[in-house]
Amino acid sequence: MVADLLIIAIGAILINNFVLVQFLGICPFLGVSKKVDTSVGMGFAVIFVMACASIITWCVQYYLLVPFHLEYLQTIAFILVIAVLVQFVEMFLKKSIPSLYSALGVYLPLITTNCAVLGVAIQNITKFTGVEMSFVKSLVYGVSAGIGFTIAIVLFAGVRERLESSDVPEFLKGMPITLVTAALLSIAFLGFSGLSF
Amino acid sequence: MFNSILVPILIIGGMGLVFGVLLGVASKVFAVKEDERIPKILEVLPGANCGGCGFAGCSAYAAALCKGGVKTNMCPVGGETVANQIAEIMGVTAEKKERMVARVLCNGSPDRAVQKYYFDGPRDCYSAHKLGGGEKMCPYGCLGFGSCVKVCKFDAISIQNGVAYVNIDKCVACGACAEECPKKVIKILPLRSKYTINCKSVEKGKVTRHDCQVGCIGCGICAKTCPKGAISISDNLAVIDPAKCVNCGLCAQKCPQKAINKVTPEGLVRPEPKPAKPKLTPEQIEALKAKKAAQKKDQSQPAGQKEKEVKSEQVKADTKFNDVVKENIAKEAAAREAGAAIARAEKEDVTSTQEIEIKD
Amino acid sequence: MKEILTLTVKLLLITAIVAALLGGINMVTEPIIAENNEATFQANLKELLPGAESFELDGTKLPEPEAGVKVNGVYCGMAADGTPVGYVADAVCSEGYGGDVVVMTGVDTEGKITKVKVTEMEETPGLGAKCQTDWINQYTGLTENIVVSKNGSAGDNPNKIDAISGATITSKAVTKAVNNSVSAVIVVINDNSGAAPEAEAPAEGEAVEGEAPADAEAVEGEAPAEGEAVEEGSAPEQEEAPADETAEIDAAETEGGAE
Amino acid sequence: MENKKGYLSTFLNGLITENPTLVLFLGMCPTLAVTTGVINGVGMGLSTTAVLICSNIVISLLRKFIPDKIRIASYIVIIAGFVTIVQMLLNAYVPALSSSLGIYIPLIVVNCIILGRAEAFANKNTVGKSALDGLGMGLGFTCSLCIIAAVREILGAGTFAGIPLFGESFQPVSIMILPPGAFLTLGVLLAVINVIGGRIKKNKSDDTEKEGI
Repeated sequence: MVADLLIIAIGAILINNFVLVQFLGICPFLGVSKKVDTSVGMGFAVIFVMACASIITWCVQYYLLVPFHLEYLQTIAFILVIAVLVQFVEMFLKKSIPSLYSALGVYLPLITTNCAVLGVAIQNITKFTGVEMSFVKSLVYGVSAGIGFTIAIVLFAGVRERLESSDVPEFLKGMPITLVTAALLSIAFLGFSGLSF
Repeated sequence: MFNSILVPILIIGGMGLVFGVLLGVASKVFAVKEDERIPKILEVLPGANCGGCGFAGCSAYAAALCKGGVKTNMCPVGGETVANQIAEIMGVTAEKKERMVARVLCNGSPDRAVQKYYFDGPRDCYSAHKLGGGEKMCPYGCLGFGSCVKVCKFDAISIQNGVAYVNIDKCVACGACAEECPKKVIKILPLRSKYTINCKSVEKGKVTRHDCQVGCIGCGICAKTCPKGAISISDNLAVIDPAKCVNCGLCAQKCPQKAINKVTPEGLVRPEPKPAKPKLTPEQIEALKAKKAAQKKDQSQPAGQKEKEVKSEQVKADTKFNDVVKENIAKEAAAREAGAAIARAEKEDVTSTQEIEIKD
Repeated sequence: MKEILTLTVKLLLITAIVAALLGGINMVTEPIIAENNEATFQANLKELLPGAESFELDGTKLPEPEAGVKVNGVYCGMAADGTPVGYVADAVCSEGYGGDVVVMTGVDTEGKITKVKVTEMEETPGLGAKCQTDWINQYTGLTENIVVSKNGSAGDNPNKIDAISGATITSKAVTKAVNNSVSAVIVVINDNSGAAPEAEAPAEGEAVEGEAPADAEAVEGEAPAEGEAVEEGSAPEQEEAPADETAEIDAAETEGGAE
Repeated sequence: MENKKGYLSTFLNGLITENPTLVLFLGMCPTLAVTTGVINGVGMGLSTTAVLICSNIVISLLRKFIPDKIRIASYIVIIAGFVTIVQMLLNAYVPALSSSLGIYIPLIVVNCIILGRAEAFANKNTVGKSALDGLGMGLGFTCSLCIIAAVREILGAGTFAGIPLFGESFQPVSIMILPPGAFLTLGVLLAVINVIGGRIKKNKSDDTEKEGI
């Protein structure tokens, strides 16, 4: 049982990392990663939201949708759950941790449209036909996807901060150099794809 | 047919209902009780979160204001106008505040300061500072890589000719640049005193003179000439006390190294640049050679006679020096009257500007 | 309190209207989608077994497939006069580069592969997607446990195929699915030729543990009520959502049978 | 901000000045993921445009009705509704395209452009303008998708919309098809635009200087 969980976790964090290999959650990845501390804050918020999302969407799918043959409502049900969850997290953060709330600012509602969170929810159901998905596995998959996202965004923020003070040619300044750096980071993560056990 | 529409409505509608209630209740439970004055104050505050008031951003300052016990004029960016507005909101009288401005204590642009090596690393003062104290021979000088520019939220500091320069009008004295500069060459001084000694080197005169053409060698002429005694010399560096200085500009004219400059929004007004040493024309070189040859002939005479001659030379030099000093003193006296006249004139317009400030 | 009420009512209204709209459109489109899938499925079956006219699902107990592969079903293809021409096995391997790879393998009565077709995959175009080109014809004529040889590594073993350059993961996944399908068909062949006539088949059909009951292979002979129960009763822990169309077709078939 | 721009300029705004992918950097996920082939790119672009226009219209109709507290939740439900409808219609009537677009159709829901435009534009302007803005943004998105997809497909697979361009000897740069290629292509494209943009600005500023003297 633990071996399965490990395979799922390593797979989500390294082999097909959500941001750099599957291209989910790029908007906040490019937007928030200007400073390392906001990226860490964003990363943890995403892990929290992904964990709750994968739990709730798993329950919704198997207790509500499948028994009534409403698989086609999967998208709308999941996205409703995620939107409400993010709104809830936003209010919770505003009340208890205002400093993190002000640091994340605009990026909290962006988590709702963060393709990674919905991607996790959908993949929890569809991707693992071979391996039989239980409640615990979908939770592990959600959390490890979040961790993969955080690793990618914090690594990228570190590189971007160094970029600020380096001598970048004029026309490459701003987004182009960020994208080229992301390409290099993505090549590095491709190395993991050979890691199949 | 019927149940395949009713069922989705029930399920999704039901979820909508549950979430609506959840959000409604959450918005009640998690309602952050905010003092209603905070949003009003936040509107008034510039909102640059620069930390100049000593709090972590405007919202923190607003919260502290509402708790009370905090002066309303602590926002350097807003200055008087914001202080008055906050006072109205809080219903408290606003105290008057003297405007402060950041000043760069270095004027050693690459053409005036000697460079040890050419730094090719990241364009960042910290990186340069770490590598042997920077590329300038003088370890106290501004490195000119613009770390302060990056950190200034009000675009008030810029690199002019290799040295950081503060634009008085835009500068709000939030202190971010002073903190960021690895050489700590930026100081926050009252705007009123226009003249500053643009140097921070505490090296001996001889060393400073070698490192930089406009470095302060601690000769003390400015301290002597200052009618108000505002300038003091502490370990080879002249320092102007802003309270006593009346901006007469005498020290700037007198300074042999031209290290003291008047500050205006456009840039440093330097007194006319130090005349470069005139190049010796070939004839002059011949004349010097001939003189040296003659001196060598004298040395071959007996020592005693030579000593007498040397002493007479000495006496002649001293008398000449005394005349120069007398001359200086006369010139100074004349300058002092002129200084006093300027001071009187300065006082009227200074007081007048203060009146204007209070009125608007 | 009043604000909560307006909030909930408005959200409920919006979600209800959208749900009703979706329900309506789904009612219209679902049969069409089912038809489409059925048509493509039948076309595939015919393509894999040229001689066969009609197909029916064969329920003999399928062997336990390897990890990551699931054999949905084996269909016995019969010519016009009812003599079995061969079998088609439909399998899903979830170890493809982009996720699932659905492979249908046609096998004649001697256990030789007539044709293989990748019906559904999300491999990267230009690389993995090459498995749908004529590269797939390498499988024709081979039999069980085919070996994937990377630039001639398998030496002279006749039962080998060359991997797509740059897409070994996809080639391995397709081969794995084909191997499991062929071994399933061979089990069915031995079982049908060696075993007693049709009547026994349903008995074994019950113990269909290997597959998840979600696909509910209700064998022809089984009483429809049971088929219903198997589907409804299957508690979520065992059940997997049928990932691809082929599974829905089985469900559709059993319902057809049930009514 | 109730901008008073005319209808045509709203449309052009979405297409060029505020192109969602190249200027606003919205909708990055599908842009990078789907542009492995031009057909995918066009299919994705058009279905996103359709959803964008419908959702913009409905949201601008309801903008007074929806309270601020559940603003995001209700917008998302409307958008998800439209996406599921598009998904069903595609499955029913154009199965070929829906199989190739696979997981990306549900991801249109979280495509930042749609929610971005809904919040930034649709809930502040009239229905007509929102629809036009949706159309402009959608076509702008489709164009940039096609450009990137063309570059990646030609370099990565040596074909254009499936038609092989070069002879057998062409060895495709397969990195362009893989994820890093997407980042690279977009980065280089933006750099090229900066260079062109810079030159245009320089010419403009030269002209103004000439006029200034």
